[in-house]
Amino acid sequence: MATLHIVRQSAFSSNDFFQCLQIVTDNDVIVFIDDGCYNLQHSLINSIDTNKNIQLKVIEQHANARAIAINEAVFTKVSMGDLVSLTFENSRVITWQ
Amino acid sequence: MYRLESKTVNKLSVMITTPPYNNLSVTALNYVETALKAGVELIGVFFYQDGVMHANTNTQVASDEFQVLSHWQRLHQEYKLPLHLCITAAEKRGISDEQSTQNIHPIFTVSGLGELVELSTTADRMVQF
Amino acid sequence: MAIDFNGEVFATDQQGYLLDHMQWQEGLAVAMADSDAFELTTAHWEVINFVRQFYLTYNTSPAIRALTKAMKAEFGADKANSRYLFRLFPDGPAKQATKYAGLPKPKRCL
Amino acid sequence: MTKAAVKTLAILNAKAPYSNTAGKDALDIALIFGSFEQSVSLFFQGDGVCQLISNQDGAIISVKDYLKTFSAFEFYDIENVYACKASLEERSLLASFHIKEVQVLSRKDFADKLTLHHTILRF
Repeated sequence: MATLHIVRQSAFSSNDFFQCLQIVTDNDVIVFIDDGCYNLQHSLINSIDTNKNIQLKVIEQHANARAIAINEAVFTKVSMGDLVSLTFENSRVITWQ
Repeated sequence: MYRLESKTVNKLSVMITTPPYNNLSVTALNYVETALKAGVELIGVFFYQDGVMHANTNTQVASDEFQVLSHWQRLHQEYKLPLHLCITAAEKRGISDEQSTQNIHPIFTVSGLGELVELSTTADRMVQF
Repeated sequence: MAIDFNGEVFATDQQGYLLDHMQWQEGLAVAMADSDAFELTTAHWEVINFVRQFYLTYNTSPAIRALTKAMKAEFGADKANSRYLFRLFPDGPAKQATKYAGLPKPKRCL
Repeated sequence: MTKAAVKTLAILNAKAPYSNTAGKDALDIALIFGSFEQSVSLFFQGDGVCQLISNQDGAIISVKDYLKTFSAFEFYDIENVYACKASLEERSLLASFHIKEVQVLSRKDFADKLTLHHTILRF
């Protein structure tokens, strides 16, 4: 089963998200929370191999608070409750902070 | 309200490493509260690194700012949520359980890393914040 | 807190652990044990010296399990078990042997 | 054995050793898991690989050198130590380590090893 990656830092200021993408595996789920939401606009998003079927999600409230537009063709809006659910739907969790 | 569907795999433990004055701690609190409301069995929260500063009774927060500590207190009381404090990390930061200098909020349990072993081996998932 | 020994004063923490492990000498260990009304035998010294060497090599005092594992190679299985070590140091080998070896008080959570 | 009985911990080290205590705080967790006979593996990625490089000396800058403790891993049954090859190459670091257990892994092998673990903490 897949890994849930919780990304909390902006890749414009730290390379946590870069490191996350180094080890992301097929069918993993990435959820952007806190300043991780700024990664929605980062060019690293385009480097993700579409064949890997990585799901990209963002906590809607966290993006809204920062006035970050969510391109729903790429990112799924989720709630904190969804994040709790994803914690158990995936086999393990890595927090990138 | 969101409800957890699977009842087989739902034991959770959480580690918090950010201090109470950091907004990241609000997210952690939110996550924990959401999990509790969804019926997740939260076996404990372990405060490590700067997270231990949550336990300091001398902390003062302006009344117009988010009162993260009173929310932890509420969760502790409503859900009997165990809040474990790594005492070695705490002592390094001026938080003490010695009688003469005691400044640990009573909602916290003085613990060590052995408790972390227990939490991580008992829980189905451990999430770090 | 401090220990007077041979006309010199050695600073310790509240529990009597030496603050500077480099000041340690064998006589100091005896003085520390004396003030605890504790007698050091050859068997105690084996452990004290071993723990001290471990600390000097690895920059940390060994937890009990690591201590017994490390001791096994040098002293054999008879002495490398926690029952033997607790009999020698009833307050706990990690706590007591490190104190007489002049090492810092082990972390509470370990 | 049931599935619940084989939980293993991976610690993902991402910080260089001396400017903060992340590496030391992670090490303390590794040692306690080892002491409790729990399986623990150490992963080094990004600046974390700097914790493995030989010939460092924290004493020069008055930092207690916790890296020396890595040499005691055998007494804590810590056998799995993995370094990310890409992270080493990015930093022009040679695979010259101060402990012998280190396995240098490609990005994919590093990721695959990591996913064998039940709990992952990152420091």
